[in-house]
Amino acid sequence: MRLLYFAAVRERIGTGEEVVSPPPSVRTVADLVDWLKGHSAGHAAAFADITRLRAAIDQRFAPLDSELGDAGEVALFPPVTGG
Amino acid sequence: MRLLYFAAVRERIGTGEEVVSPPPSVRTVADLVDWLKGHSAGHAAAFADITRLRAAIDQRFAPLDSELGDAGEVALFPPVTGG
Amino acid sequence: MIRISVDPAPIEVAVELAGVEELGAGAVASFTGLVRADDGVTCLELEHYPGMTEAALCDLAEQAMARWSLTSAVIVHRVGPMAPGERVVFIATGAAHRHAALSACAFLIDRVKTDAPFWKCEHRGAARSWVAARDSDDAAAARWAGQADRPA
Amino acid sequence: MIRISVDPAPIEVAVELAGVEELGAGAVASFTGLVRADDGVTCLELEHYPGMTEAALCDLAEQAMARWSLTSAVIVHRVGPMAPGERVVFIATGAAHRHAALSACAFLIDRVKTDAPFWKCEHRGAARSWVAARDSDDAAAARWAGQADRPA
Repeated sequence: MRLLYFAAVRERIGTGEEVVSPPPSVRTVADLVDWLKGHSAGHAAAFADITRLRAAIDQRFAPLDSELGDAGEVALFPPVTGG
Repeated sequence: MRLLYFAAVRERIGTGEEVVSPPPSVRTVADLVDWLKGHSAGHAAAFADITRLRAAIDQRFAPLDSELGDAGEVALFPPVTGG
Repeated sequence: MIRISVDPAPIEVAVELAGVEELGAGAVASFTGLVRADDGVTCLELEHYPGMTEAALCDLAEQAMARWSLTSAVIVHRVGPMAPGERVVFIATGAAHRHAALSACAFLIDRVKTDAPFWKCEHRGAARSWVAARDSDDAAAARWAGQADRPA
Repeated sequence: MIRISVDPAPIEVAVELAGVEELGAGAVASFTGLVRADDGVTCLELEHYPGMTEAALCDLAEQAMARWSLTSAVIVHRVGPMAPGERVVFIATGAAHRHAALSACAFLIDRVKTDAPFWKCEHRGAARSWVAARDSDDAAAARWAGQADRPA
């Protein structure tokens, strides 16, 4: 599974992209975030406040309780601020 | 008193401007229009349908029942269609 | 900044927009009305009431500046003959925030249609006809009579 | 006509507006968002999600085209670093009538703020800070959830 990080999430983790193979127990985006927190202090800092986290599965916005299914690309980022 | 005519009113009367001295019985814009109807066939045609007539007194829109007072310039025209 | 122009020359939108942008507003809205090319009109002629027109447009711009705390309001109206596709009217508003700029722009075009002394005459080949005022324009202008920053 | 552009190059509004005007619409509305020059920001940096951004903007443009029967919808968003006074985003809509063009333009800028993956980072000299999302933007976007042609 390809993970993309943007903005403050990307900066805290220290990379914009990584490839991971989460265990079968990781079913939702929230599960994935919880599992990623153990990967590094940067991941833990980036995902400390889950209320400030948004996600996209295969380039479509998805709530954090969305099932990952056979997602190829999951992006994690702060609320958007364009326009 | 200087009278100005615009658009279809101007074309029917055949001039855009004239100077008149209405009698004291002409107190309102409607009185003035009524009095002008007798001036020519063009005036009569221009003012036949008073519901399609609008006015300005000294360059401010004014209802037809407005008193002329000491107006120096009265304009008569169809409803506006700019923009 | 208020800028009012009533002129037979073609309207230069890039120049007008640049003037509004320069004032440091975060948000600029614009509206351009063009001679429709789809209904057989070969020429549109705009007549106006010199002097009163400029005063009426200036009054509308002042109302918009105060109601939406604009940094600028621009109303440019062309007069005389013009061809299909050409610009008849251009409105631009600048404000710190987008809703102020957009609402003020909508207000100005709605009210220019009812509150300023312009008359349109359509030419279709040799035939000429004065455009009739529309009740829908009066209704659109009346939406702005309240004090809220946008109509219900 | 739908045109979507996400690009580090400066936004050329005259060119974009001309493209919309050419399609023979009677009414063209536009919105330009600029880097505010009044709050100490020395540079604004726009990050985005390549691929998803273009798809999200295209989806918004398609919604606007259908809902207001537009002749065109243009969304141009700049990315990368930009200076105070420069254009961040430009929206233009063309329609037969003014209310369609103006409502669609307001819809698009409200929804671009919440439905497209962009992130703003403000530089003030050496200090950098990510801009926080605002509840007022969510509320503005939510106004358009109904089927009416303008929000209540």
